[in-house]
Amino acid sequence: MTDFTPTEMMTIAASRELSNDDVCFVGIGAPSAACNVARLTHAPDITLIYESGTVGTRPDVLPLSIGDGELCDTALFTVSVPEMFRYWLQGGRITTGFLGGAQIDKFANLNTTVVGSYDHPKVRLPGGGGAPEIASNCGRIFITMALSKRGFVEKLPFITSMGHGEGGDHRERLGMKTKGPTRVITDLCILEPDAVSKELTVVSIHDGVTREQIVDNCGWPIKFADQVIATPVPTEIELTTLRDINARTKKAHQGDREAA
Amino acid sequence: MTDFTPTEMMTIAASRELSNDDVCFVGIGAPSAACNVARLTHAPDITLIYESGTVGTRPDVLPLSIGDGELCDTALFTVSVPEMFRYWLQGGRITTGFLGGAQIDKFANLNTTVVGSYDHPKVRLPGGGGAPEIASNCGRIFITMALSKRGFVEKLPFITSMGHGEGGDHRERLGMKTKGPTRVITDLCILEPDAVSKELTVVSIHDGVTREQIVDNCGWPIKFADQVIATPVPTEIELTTLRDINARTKKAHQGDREAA
Amino acid sequence: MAKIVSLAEAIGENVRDGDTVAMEGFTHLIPYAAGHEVIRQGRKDLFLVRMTPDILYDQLIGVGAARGMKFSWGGNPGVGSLHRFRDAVENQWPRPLEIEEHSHAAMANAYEAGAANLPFAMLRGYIGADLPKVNPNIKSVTCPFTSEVLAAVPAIRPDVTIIHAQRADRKGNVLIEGIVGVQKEAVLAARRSIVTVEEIVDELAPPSPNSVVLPTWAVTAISHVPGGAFPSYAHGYYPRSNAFYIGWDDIARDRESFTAWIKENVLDARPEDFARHAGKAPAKAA
Amino acid sequence: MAKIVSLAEAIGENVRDGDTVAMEGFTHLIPYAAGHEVIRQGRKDLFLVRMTPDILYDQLIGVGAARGMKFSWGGNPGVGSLHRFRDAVENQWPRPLEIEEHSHAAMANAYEAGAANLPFAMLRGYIGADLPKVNPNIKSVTCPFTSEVLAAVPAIRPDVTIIHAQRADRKGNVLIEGIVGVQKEAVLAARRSIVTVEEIVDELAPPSPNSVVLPTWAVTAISHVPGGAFPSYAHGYYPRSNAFYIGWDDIARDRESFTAWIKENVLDARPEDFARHAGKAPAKAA
Repeated sequence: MTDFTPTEMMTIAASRELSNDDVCFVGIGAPSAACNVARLTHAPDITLIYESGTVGTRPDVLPLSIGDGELCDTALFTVSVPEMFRYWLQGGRITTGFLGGAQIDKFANLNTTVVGSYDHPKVRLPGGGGAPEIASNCGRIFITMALSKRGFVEKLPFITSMGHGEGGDHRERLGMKTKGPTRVITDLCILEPDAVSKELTVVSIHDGVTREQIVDNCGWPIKFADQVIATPVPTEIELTTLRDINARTKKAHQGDREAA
Repeated sequence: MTDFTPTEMMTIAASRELSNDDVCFVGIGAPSAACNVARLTHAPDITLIYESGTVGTRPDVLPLSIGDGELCDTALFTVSVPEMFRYWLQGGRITTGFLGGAQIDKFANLNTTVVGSYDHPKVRLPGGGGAPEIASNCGRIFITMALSKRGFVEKLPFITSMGHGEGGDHRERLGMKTKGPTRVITDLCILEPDAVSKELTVVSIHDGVTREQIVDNCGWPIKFADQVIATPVPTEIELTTLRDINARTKKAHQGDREAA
Repeated sequence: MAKIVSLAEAIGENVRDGDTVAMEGFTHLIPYAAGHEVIRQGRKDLFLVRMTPDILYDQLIGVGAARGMKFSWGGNPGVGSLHRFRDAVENQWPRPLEIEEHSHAAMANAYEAGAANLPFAMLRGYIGADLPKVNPNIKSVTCPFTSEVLAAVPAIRPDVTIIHAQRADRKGNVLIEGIVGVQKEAVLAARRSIVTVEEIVDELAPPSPNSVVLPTWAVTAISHVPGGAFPSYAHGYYPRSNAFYIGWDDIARDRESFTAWIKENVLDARPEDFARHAGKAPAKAA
Repeated sequence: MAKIVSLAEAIGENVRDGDTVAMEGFTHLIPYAAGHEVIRQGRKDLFLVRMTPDILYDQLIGVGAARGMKFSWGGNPGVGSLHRFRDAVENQWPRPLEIEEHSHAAMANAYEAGAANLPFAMLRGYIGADLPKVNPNIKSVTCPFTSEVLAAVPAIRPDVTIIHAQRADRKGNVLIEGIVGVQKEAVLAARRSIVTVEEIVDELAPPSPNSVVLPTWAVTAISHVPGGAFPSYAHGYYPRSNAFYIGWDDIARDRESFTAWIKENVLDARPEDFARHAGKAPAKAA
């Protein structure tokens, strides 16, 4: 298939990384779409967990919020939020966590807190939510974000959740035993941290995208791996599955806008 | 009624202390009988909690263990044991806790751990179970124990749970805000801590019991309050209720002694 | 024992100016009707606590009822910003808002510690994150056995917690089902608590012995407010109005449209108005 | 994913000489059949962990399988002493038993901390009690906000936890109902886990969305052993044999009668023998 949008490519590329053995801590938006496309295509037994407490959920429609009724209705079971963060996330039982953010730096640290100073912000963003502990307690982290100069910046005003910190063995030095961000999936390409420096490096370029486009859309001088591959284009089944669930979702989230 | 045993008197005297507003942490044996007699007579809305996690239970038959099926079957709800000890006991939600023990001293400290030295005990008792934290976290403590020289001793070999410690304001000095043991109900009399010294003092004597009997059955020189009353004898309804539940219990706990 | 009273009475007796108030509900069972009653009664200087201040706290902040807020994620889920919250933080309108910001894990543990009557909670958290630099209520504690250093935050102990639940029996025992969030902890951590419910029934009839129940002696007041969680939802009763959440973005973006909305839908409305949302499109029962 | 295997295989693969083993069940759902299989397979030098070591641990101690035990209440509930436990502590028969003794609250919190991957648990506990004088694993921690001193105990992290549950589905998801004790925490705190179940079903069908479930990926092995909790019980399946608990007092009081009982009922028996206790007098279903 060649008729697909960059966001569709991003979502499908993320879904391909997941397997039946994964226990995923899913976020809203692209991660939720990616995880459910994986579940509906090559990973039917994947375990999806939303931080609202729903474990092993199989939504027919993507949730708008992290706690839509659909998630509980289709879950194997639902626990309290303290239990979710204590036994399941901190307990080390999550293999893969998804994160995104307003801004990311070259070591995959994320900012979703403020633009400007914390005390007098130019833009007050929603904040970290589960991110600080998702980043440290999941086995590995996938990040999905559209590549842009505004989002991929040289220096973050605020580190909401740590990726590879200052690079190198920074995570190990802080006592973390998890891998941290292992992949950043964008709408133009896929990045992976360099084995030693941990700087994000382009390893795969999506169909129809040029190196110049990537360089122009990144806020730091982005590096390319020695071997860069072409991201396989979405298959028909991947694209159909994604579009179907998006269509069902759009339909479900519309309705009369009645106010209380 | 005059035809009753000392143990029946003890159980009924304990039951009278309880009201509809009490939330009781119940132990097995005499406390369980006392709490259920209260529930079946003057305190139908009393809340009974067993440390196995059953809340608001209304057993028809007294449990042999702290976690008999009867307790869960008749409970309003049942929580995990960590939740029971964290939210409900430590949370300060229990008004009255019941304790007993192999030995007690004059400040209502209890021993259920060892006779002899801890490392080379003459008799190894079952241990504290919930007692150390029941003693500190319940609003008040009732103790039921038969009066005897072996049980009421001058000095405990081991303090399993603290009552009034060394007496006086010892509890306050350790930061405790709960009352500790406010009554010790025996088969011969009822004791209360002196308002200042906290030494256990006889305040009520059961029908047909003499002061000499009490003195002879206590391991320390026991004191009597200035005003000592006669414990009212069991009423017919109290005694019938207790005997009925004991009869149902005995019948239920017998059965074929089949081994696995 | 919980008193079963009108919502006006429950809020009037239990929510006071200056109180630390937690209205909880993790997306599900958010006590909108009760929050609106707090606005109608004109409460002031509240210190609001909530993991996910969404539209309800946007409304309370927008009318100026709050002096501060403790939270871990302040957005309109799946939609974007809370414009009233941003206006308060960025422009101090209608008044400055003191914020104490945490992660979800820290907030959840802090409620849990409150319910357990502990002075603080510990977690493996905040590693490499900047929040501890700006929040003095994030400290550390050292394991006396392994010397590992863990994050520590104070227990949350609200003056009053307000939640919505599916049903209560006539004695005042409460059943909560589905996404139960931190509601049980928030109630047990608080000095006083108010629960609005979809139904009051003769028999609570929890489906499992291990269902999430709050006994009557752990709750202060209960009010029967069918539909009281709208535009959030009540598992087994009615679904979330995602359309309302999407629509809020436009209403709240502008101070005038927000103020007009509050007048029409809160100040000039009554708790009974929520009833039209109750059970009209039953969610799948589990 | 949990493997569904025979009990002999589950124990053979997951319980090793010298392991720290927790067999949990607070009166309810005690994994007797699994414990007997551990005895039959001749495991040695186990460090046993259990809040309420009752008859099952009396048996393991009496046959000499244990080098030590961590516990909080070691009696025959409602009956009296555990004679084999006492014989080991008082007379070192059949071998000395190292003990680490706690309160229930400390043990429950220590399992909880293990499940939460914390190195220790804290509690308002042990105030004025003598156990901290004889147990070096009871220390303290100071609140960084209030300076209150709390008791601290190490998290429990067993090599293997063994529990009994009502049922599993064919994927290996497990449902536990009724008095759920510390079983969920004990499984989540352990490196490996074994669950014996009354039934294996096509659909787990928990009665509530908030039922206590262990997902297949949190369990190592599952064995179908109907009646496997006897003389303890399985809520919804069969009642506790209080008569057996009362009768055990005579059996265990004497070394010879105990040894004869073990030979006949454990060494010469099989897991399938437990099936005769399954479901013959169904407990009231909730």
